[in-house]
Amino acid sequence: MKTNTMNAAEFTSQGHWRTLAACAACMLALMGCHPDMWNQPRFAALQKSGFFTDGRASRDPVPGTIQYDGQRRPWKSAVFEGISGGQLTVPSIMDDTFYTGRQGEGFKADNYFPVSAELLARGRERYDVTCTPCHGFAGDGFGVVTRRGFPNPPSFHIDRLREVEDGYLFDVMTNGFGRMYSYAARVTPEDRWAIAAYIRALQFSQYAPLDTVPADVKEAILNPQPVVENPADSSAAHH
Amino acid sequence: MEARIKTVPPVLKAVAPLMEDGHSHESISRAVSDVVLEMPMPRPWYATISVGLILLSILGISTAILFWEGLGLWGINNPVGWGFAIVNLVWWIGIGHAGTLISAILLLFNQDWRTAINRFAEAMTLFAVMCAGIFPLLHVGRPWAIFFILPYPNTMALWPQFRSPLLWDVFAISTYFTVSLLFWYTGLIPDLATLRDRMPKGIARSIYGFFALGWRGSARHWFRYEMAYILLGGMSAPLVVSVHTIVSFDFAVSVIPGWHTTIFPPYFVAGAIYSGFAMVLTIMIPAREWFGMKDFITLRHLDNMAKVMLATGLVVCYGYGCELFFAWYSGSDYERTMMWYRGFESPFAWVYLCLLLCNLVTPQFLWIKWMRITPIPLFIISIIVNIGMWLERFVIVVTSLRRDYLPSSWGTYTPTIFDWAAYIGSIGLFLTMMCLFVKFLPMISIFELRLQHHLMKRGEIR
Amino acid sequence: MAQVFPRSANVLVRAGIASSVLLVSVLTLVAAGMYQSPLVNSMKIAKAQPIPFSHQRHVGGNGMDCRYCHTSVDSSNFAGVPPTETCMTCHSQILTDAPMLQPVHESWKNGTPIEWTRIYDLPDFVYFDHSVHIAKGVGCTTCHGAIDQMRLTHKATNLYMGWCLQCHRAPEKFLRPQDKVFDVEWKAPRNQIEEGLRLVKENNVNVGQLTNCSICHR
Amino acid sequence: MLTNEKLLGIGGLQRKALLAGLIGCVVALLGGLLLGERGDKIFESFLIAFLLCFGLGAGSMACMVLHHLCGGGWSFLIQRICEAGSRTLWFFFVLGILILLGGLYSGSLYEWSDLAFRQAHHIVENKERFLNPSTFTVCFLVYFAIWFAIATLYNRWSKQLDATGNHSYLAAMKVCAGPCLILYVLSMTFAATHWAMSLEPEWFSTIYGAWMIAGYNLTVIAFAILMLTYLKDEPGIKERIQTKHYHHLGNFLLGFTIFWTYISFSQFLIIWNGNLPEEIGFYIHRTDGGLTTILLILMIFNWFVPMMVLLMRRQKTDLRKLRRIAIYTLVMRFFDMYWNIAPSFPDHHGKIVPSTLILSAAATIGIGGLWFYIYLNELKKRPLTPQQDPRGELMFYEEEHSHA
Amino acid sequence: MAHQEHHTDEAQVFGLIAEFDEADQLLSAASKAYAAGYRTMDAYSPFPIHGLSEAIGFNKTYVSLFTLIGGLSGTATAIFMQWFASSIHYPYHIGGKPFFSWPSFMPITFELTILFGAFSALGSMLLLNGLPRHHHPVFNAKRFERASNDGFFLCIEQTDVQYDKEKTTAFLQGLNPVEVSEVLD
Repeated sequence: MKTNTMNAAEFTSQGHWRTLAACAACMLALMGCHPDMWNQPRFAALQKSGFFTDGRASRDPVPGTIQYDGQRRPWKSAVFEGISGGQLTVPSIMDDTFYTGRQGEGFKADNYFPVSAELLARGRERYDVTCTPCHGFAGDGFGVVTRRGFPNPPSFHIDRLREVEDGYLFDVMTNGFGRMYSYAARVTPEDRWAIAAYIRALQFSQYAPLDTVPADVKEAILNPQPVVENPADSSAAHH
Repeated sequence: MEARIKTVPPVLKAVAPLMEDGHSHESISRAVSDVVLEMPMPRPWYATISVGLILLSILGISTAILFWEGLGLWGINNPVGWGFAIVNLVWWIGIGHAGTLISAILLLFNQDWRTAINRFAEAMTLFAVMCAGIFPLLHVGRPWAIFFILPYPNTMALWPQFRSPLLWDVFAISTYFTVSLLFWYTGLIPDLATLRDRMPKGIARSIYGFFALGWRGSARHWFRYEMAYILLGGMSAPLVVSVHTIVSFDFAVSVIPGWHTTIFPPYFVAGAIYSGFAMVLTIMIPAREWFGMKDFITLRHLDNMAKVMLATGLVVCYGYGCELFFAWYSGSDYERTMMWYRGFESPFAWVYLCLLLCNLVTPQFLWIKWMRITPIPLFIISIIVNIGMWLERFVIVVTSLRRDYLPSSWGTYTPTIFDWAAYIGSIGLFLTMMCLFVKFLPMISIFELRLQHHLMKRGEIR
Repeated sequence: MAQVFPRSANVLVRAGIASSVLLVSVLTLVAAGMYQSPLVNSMKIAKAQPIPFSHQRHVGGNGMDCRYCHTSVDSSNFAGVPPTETCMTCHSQILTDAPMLQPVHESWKNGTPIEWTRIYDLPDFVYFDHSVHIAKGVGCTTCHGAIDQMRLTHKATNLYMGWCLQCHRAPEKFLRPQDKVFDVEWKAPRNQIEEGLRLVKENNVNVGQLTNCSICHR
Repeated sequence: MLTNEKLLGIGGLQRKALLAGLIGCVVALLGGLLLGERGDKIFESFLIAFLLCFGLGAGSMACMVLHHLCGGGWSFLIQRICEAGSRTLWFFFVLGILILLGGLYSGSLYEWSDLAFRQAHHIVENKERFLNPSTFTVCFLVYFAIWFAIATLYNRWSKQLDATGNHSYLAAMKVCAGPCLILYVLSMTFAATHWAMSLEPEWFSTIYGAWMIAGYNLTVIAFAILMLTYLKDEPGIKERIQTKHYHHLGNFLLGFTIFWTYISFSQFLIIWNGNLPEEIGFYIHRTDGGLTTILLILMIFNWFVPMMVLLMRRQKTDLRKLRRIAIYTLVMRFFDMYWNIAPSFPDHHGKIVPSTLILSAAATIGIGGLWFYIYLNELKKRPLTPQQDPRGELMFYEEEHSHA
Repeated sequence: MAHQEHHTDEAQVFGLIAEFDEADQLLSAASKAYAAGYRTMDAYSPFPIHGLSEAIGFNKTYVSLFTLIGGLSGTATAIFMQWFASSIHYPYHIGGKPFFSWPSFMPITFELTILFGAFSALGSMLLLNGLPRHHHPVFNAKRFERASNDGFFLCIEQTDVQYDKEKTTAFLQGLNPVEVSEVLD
């Protein structure tokens, strides 16, 4: 399987000729080169190593290592506190539902977290960062990459997806679906749950009963005004 | 000219005149400048410079290895992080105090006997300060980055720490070197003119002539020259005191028992003058023999220098006494324990006892007049004092550091071959520079000797 | 006595003194200028990469968020360079035949890492954490410049300590509201100082501490 | 010998000194009795005055010995001025018994004189062998014995030189000068420790003795300048004195001012930087409250102003100006001594106690006045310059020609 | 030595120079020349002779003033530098000491005062003396190499208002010199 580190690109700290020239200039300027302090005998993240044949300092687990928590990466507790409203205890790493979206035989029907404004805000932020390139801001499947030739993903507003469980959405994010790659390595479980909640909100936005719309917005929807670019400009044009 | 001076009663009579009889301005100029112009260097000179060059190459080689490998080659480590480097720094800086002291303070106090020895002592000062300067440079471990300690607008938007005595040291030592150099050069200008005028045509004449700046001995020039010279002297006198005071602050401003002592400033200054005069005697006694300068550097000079050495030696002893007594009087267990270790229990106790022998006992011989005016014993005493002063710095640095407050930071110090190489090498640098100096520059201030001769003839000084 | 030096010596020596003074000052200025030049700090110099990755295309053109690829920027000291998997998320479908993307596909096939050339390389004695800067409201472009306009990425700042200290001494000049941190088009408002001071307070930025040595040199 | 005319003049001065002395003493005594419990205020203010004026006696003696060690023209003229000072040591001996021993045994001055105090303070207990009443008393007697011996020897030799013109006395004075100075410095160091430093029994500073000696040097050189300007028209001095001598003395005043500053500043800087709890108290006691003001006064007026003034040649060659600076220096010495001593008393830590300031000023006038009365008596007993010292002639001769 | 290399025909005369054997002779000659009304002249000696510059009417020097100014500017520089660096530009706490730790600033202040003062002293001396000046007409004078050895010279320059070749030569001859000769420029 491919993990985060396996595919990782690497930095190289090997100098370009300019670095050398710069170094020489430094010497001339009596600045002196002291690479021994600059580059200490330790590896920074993703640094190149001359020791291993594949050149990576970040190593995979030794073959045969039994995974203890799989993709169950530690969550950011602050985010968790925010989205759970401080009501839930932090899920144990053994909590399958939290990490897989499954409950019993099927998927968990509703969100793992109590739905709150914080949860939705978090979900919206993460959705905008991670999902919009393909799914678009409205969740209609017209993200920016579809204009570059990526096949349109299905809209969230089709019936099939409106009826799936929250756990199913979580599962797709975790394991990928069709052309969609797994996002387990890029989005933390709690964020995935938050995104799932936000997708629900997106779906709801397309089918919301008129009663749930706030009064002023409702007014605007019912009596659409002709689009005026800038009232000041138009009035100026009249005079 | 009639003798103007009344007969001096024997009790007040100096041991020798300032200058032996039978000289004229011409003979003075000839005697001093011929060492540069004519005289083949005596055999001991070749011996000395050979030794100097050998030692200097030891310095060069050991320094190159040190740069390559790093400071781990030295014996320093926690808790004794200062070791030989600082011992040698303080020793050399101390030696470097005699020159400016002789030139400046004696100038201010109108001491006529400075004339014959000031040039020599100033040159010695410069070379000693050079030797001293090597050690902090090496001790920082990355000498190529030493400019970090200078205050200038840099890319780090950072300033050196002005509240640290180590930075004061940087300013003090560099100022001291610069001002000593200016003072020395100012004194040299008229003598360079003499050399220029006595030389045959050639490159050497042009070089001396260039540095003589076209000096022509005009009365107007002399007038401003004397003013500038006395002002430089007036500024150098407190400078010389401040420099070793600041060196003493390196220790005293810390809180280490054995270092944090208020007597350090005057005690260090006295020690510096003490060792400085010892070094002047060490090199002047042979030099006046080899280069025929006995007429100008008379027994009177030796006597006076020995007296200064005795006086400053006594001040140093007072410092030792104060350290001992007040360590006890403080009632502080740390102070007392440190002193106890220093004197008895540390593996370096013998060093402390040797230092007492060298600095406390030996100078007492200088109470005897015969000792002061006989070159050989005086030479031996001056060597012993030099050794003693080096041991003193060793004791201060090492015995105070090796027992920190907590037993967890106790350790010891063993100098390695590289420590010794740097130390011995710096002596090589010093000897080489001294030899080159006597070969290429007048070792006695010629114009001041002429003035002295003139005043002696007029009977104004004796 | 004959003259030791010709008449011209007077002028020559004085001119020599004047010009050496001049020379020293010019050299000082040149040295000072050199530190600001790319020759020394390699600022504004794009470096060759195995794939000519364009931030301009991805960020400026596609409007992608920084965090899509640099996933750990707000949670870790290291912003994270995307693994091949991230590239392949889209490029398994887009530009699959483009020769310039060949290394990506090869990497994906063989599992060999792509060797990017590092642009921002701090010395190892500097402790730097991306997440705390993000959390306190330091925007990406504050340090990385107009990344949305860079075809090949270059260093936008010299990374000298003095440059760091500009902000560490007066963070109010640079801080943004939380929702503008990843906004590549953000411009400081007119009342930036006022706004910045509010953010300093709100985000608990302890300004006095920011210039402690151990903040960055640990 | 002083001329009759001047003798009368001095007699007038003497009467004034006596009067001022008596008034000062009475004021200080009465004030102390009224203000202090157990009369401890008396001891405190008189201790300050004593330690200040003692510089005139001990310093004169040191200056006299120094002259024989290395003196030339400049010190020849103040030789008898200093000699007379050294003959007043008995006065300080009597005062010392009254003030130091009185204060010690009445328990009003030294905290450590109380056995319970010593036992309660570990550090003080550690040094009990030095800080206890009997050691103090014995040492007091030893110090004075040393000083009496030196003063007596030199005064006798000087008198005999006057009488006989035998240069062997000169030789003896020259030979003994070194050892005598060593003895003086050592005894003064211990005396300063006992008498002044132990007022804060837990504090110590190795430079303290040198600090005290530097202050005394300053006192005595200022005093000598004052006396010389006063006596400049007297026979013996009149024929010899030249501008050059004032210049020299001015330089020495400058030198000692700088030396005093150097010592004071070194001690301050080292302790201030070290900031150790067992030491820093000394300066906290002396900078808290209004005491920084006195520190500033000392810095500006006891160092900066005199240094700047004395750097100018004109100030050193103009008699009136030089005298003014000498008086000024002596006044500053009082502030220095007050600042050094007074804050050591437990109820004076970190504050100016006006009553003590006033009473110690009164006591200084008192002791100083009485001392001056005695001093002038001593000064009258001998010619103002040594009569048969060849240096006088040599100097006279030399000066005549250097201005030719 | 005294062979003139150039300007033999149209050579300009710099002045008349008289050589003396003794410092005292030079001193009295200089006084007499001044008394006789000569002003543009200079005396040359191998060591400083007291009263000589006063004798030729020169007794003011600004070297000490320059030194004072230099020294004070050193003081100001040091205090400003340390105050600015430690209290304004990069204040940081060390050992609980105040940012403006004046006691700790004294050593450097003192050193810079001396450093600047020393440079001003030497610099102003050279500047006021017009040095370096490697070529000077007086070096053309006969036997002038003795001026840095044992010769004492008095040179009355041609630009002096009273200069007159015959009269001035006669005047100088009257001062009992070793020799009087003309110095060419």
